[in-house]
Amino acid sequence: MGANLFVNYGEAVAAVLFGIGFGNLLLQKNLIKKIIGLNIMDSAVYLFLAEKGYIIGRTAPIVTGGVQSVEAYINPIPSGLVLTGIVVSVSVSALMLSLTIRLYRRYHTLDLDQISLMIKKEEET
Amino acid sequence: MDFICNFPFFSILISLFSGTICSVLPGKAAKWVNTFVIVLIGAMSAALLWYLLGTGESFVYMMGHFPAPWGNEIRAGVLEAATALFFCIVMLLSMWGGRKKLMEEVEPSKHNLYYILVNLLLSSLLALIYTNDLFTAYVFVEINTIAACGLIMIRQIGRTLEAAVRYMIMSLVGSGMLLIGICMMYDLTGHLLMSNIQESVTAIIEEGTYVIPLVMAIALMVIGLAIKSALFPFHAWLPDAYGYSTISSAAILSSLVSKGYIFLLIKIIYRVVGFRIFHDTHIINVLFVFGLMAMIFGSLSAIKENDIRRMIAFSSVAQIGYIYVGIGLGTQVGMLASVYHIFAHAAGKALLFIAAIGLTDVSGFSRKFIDLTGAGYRNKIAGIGFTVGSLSMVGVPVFAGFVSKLLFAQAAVNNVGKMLPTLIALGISTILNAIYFMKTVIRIYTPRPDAPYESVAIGKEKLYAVSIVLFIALNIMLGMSSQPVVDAIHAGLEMFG
Amino acid sequence: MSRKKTEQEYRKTFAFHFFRWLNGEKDPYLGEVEMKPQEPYKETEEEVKARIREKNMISRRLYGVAKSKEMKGLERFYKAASIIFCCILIYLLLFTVSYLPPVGTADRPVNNEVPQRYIENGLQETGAVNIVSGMILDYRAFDTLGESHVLFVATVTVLILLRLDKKKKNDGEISIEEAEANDRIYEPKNDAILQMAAFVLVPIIIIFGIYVILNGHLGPGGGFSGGAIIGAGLILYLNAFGFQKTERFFTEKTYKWISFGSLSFYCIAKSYSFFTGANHLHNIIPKGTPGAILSSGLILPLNIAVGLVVACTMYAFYAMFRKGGF
Amino acid sequence: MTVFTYLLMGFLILCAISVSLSKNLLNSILIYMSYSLIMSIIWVILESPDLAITEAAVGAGITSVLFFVTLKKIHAIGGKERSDEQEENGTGIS
Repeated sequence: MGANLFVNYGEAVAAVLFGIGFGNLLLQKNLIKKIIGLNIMDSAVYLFLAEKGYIIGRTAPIVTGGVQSVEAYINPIPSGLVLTGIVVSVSVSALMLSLTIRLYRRYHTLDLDQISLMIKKEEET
Repeated sequence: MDFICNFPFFSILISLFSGTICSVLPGKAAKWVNTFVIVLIGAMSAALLWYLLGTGESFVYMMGHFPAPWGNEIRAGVLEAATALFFCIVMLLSMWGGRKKLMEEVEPSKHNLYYILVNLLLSSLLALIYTNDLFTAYVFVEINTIAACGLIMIRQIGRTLEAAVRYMIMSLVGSGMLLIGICMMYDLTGHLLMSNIQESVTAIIEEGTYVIPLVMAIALMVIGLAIKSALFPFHAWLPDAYGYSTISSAAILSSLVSKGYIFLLIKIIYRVVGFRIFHDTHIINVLFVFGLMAMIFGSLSAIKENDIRRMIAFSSVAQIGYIYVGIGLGTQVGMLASVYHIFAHAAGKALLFIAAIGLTDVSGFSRKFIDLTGAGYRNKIAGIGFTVGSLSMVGVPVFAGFVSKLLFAQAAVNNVGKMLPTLIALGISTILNAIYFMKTVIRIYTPRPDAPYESVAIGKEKLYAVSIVLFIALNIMLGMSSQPVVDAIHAGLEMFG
Repeated sequence: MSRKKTEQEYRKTFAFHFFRWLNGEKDPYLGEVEMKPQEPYKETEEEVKARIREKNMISRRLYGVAKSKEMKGLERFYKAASIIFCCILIYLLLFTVSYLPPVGTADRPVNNEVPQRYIENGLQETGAVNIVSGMILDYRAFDTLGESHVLFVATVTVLILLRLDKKKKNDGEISIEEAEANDRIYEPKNDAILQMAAFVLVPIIIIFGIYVILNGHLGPGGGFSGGAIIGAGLILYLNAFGFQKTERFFTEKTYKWISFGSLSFYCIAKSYSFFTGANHLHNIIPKGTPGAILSSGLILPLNIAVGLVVACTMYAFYAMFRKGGF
Repeated sequence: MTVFTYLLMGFLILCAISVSLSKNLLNSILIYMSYSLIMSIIWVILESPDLAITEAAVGAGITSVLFFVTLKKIHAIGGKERSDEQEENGTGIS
């Protein structure tokens, strides 16, 4: 382990959250929980990204009082990237949820393995 | 700057905009818009390719008023233009070949939505090809993923819905890893533009301060893209998605979508990390091993399969394995073989899918091999198309697959350490390929005395026949006159470095 | 001299009504708000039987396979393997994080000349006081163009999945599929508390959303967040007053044309700016005085366009999920 | 301020774990909502007000609403599912 683990605690938390979301995605049987895990994973990445821009003692990048020096504001790039990312994540979760609704309407269950078993049975008969 | 330098930008924007336009048009008009846009972009890419071969230099194009490290950029070289042209051709032919099936399998009121998806998919592919910025690549990867999911589930039966869910879960894991890799890369280098990142990466390697996170960042990006392009252990969604979606979707997905990610991966290897540095990390060996496994296990699964379309889908797994083996060899020749195989596989696999649907249609819509007996006589053009595609996949001379296998063998010989496993796997995989494809070809040309199904005349489905003939021509052209293509790829890879 | 009111007169005063309402003696909405008792959703005996039979059959079909020993062993192996894999992933990421440059300091590679120019010249070059807005809509506008199309393509896929296309039916009869999709048929309508709350809140929410959109280049906010707020307001309105009211001003056609108009405006405006930028032509769009509401060139119109698209899209998502149509 | 940040980060992990362990879908979505809210406070601490507004409007607002509608669609809110089980056990119509 390197020296910066405790200085970078925000990023460490993001890494742990990423792992938890990933585990949810693999382990949960319920589709809704899988989607929540996906969302957790995404927001962990955004937290990871946003930590990059933060600089202690500087303020948000909105020009106030005509001050335009680098010393006054944090790095605006990560904020912009995360903004883009949030849009992506909300569209993806809407799509996943609508897929869930369609699957439930047809098979009345949320377990993906059960659904595939049912499909196989359906085709045999 | 010549006016022709605007063409990459025009092609991305036109396809994006046509997606928006299709949302207010009825299905028929959307169909014409789609065809027109693909042809237009293909023509522009061809002109650009001709121009670039003339000048022999790549160029960057500023997206906005701000120069390199501040604004977005796209970049065009010979390889980019050639890939764009090729993708346009394959997409157009796939759309033509699957049009009749599309009319049957998709609700009429949702046709224009299908064309929106295809247009946006094309624009995202073009953006992935031309981009010079990692974050832009991420955004368009997402568009590509969602549009591909739409293509899978446009035919709404249980199998495709399930496959769409599995596909989304897999790809989103991949995108998450890609994004976190991009974040780390940004953190270490402070740039998002590929050329600037490469300078910083070289500096980091020389200084030796951040080598561990750098390797991790590269690994995350590569694994993310490998997951998205269905490398061997991550292919669970693939057979159902390719096997049950409507046929144009299957052709486009297998030949273009996964290839878009691989193209981005190659671009990252050359333009972001640098070939030398990438070669020195051990990620390359991981890719190599998984590629070998994919070659063999994909073919084995295909042999076991009793369903023609799922068999072709499993064959895709094996072929993607070939491409990764080429990358994993870590030589310039291996990379060349991989890029050539992207083309060869795209042409061959799309042809196989399109031909397979013609065969199943004259066999009572059954995909089981037993019912396909004699299908080659009932739908002649589809039978010929399937045979050509199979021969190309097996690697018979004259067809595209032969050249790529030759290039792979050449590349393997150049690399002493990895020569033996590559050649062995290549041999085994070719034999397995031959077994399952030739089995099918023999089956469709075995006469059937009782003749329970009616045959179809070629003149009845003109568009379908045209698309198959053009696909066959494309395959033979790639195989016969491979030298110009190889030269162009070589020049393009030189421009990357 | 004070006069005592008779009870008759007192009954007409406001105070009487007020206290009566306060004590809850009379429902003030009685006879004034249209109240339709909800029709209870009744299943006939056959339907219930069919449903139970189907359910049992499904479970029987499943557990014949799922409970075999092999499957259980495989499942357990899968679980253990994925837990181990997650732990390894977390460990690797933490290991990497521990070597990354320290957070919060100014001398990391991220703080190079790129943010420097954004901060020092951003106000003059883009005209936006909010540097993040200026960055995403001017310096790195191509990403944002892609982002709005991500939302668009997601809407298209949701439409494919959930839109119910009206089939011609003779006698207004509801098919099973439609009933499944449109669950509002079996729900209480005209809930007075909800309607009152919505009556107060919806205008405030929408005005706040408009403020956030219009203020995008001057302060925190912008098209996406403002649009999402407006969308939330519309969803609240829909929930309180039902689809019949919203259909008066928002149908599928409205959605189609608004999103088409905004996205094509976005595309064309940005194409113009990309084209002029790349060919080193002069951009004729004025920047205005920084800090004024009408400033910063294309950023304000683009924010409005994005806001419209996002508001409509959010509403469309909700309507699709709820009813399978607008 | 640092202690506050530590606390919020701790909550974040707590929420993520309890989402995974909670049996009830409604509960896990409520917990996810609070996760989003905490996240938006963290954005404020990280000096990114744009993100805070967006996360509050989208993560805690729209996404949760979509989750709730989905739960309604799959009959996981209310007693419908339970009554089915009763019927199966023979208390209902047989």
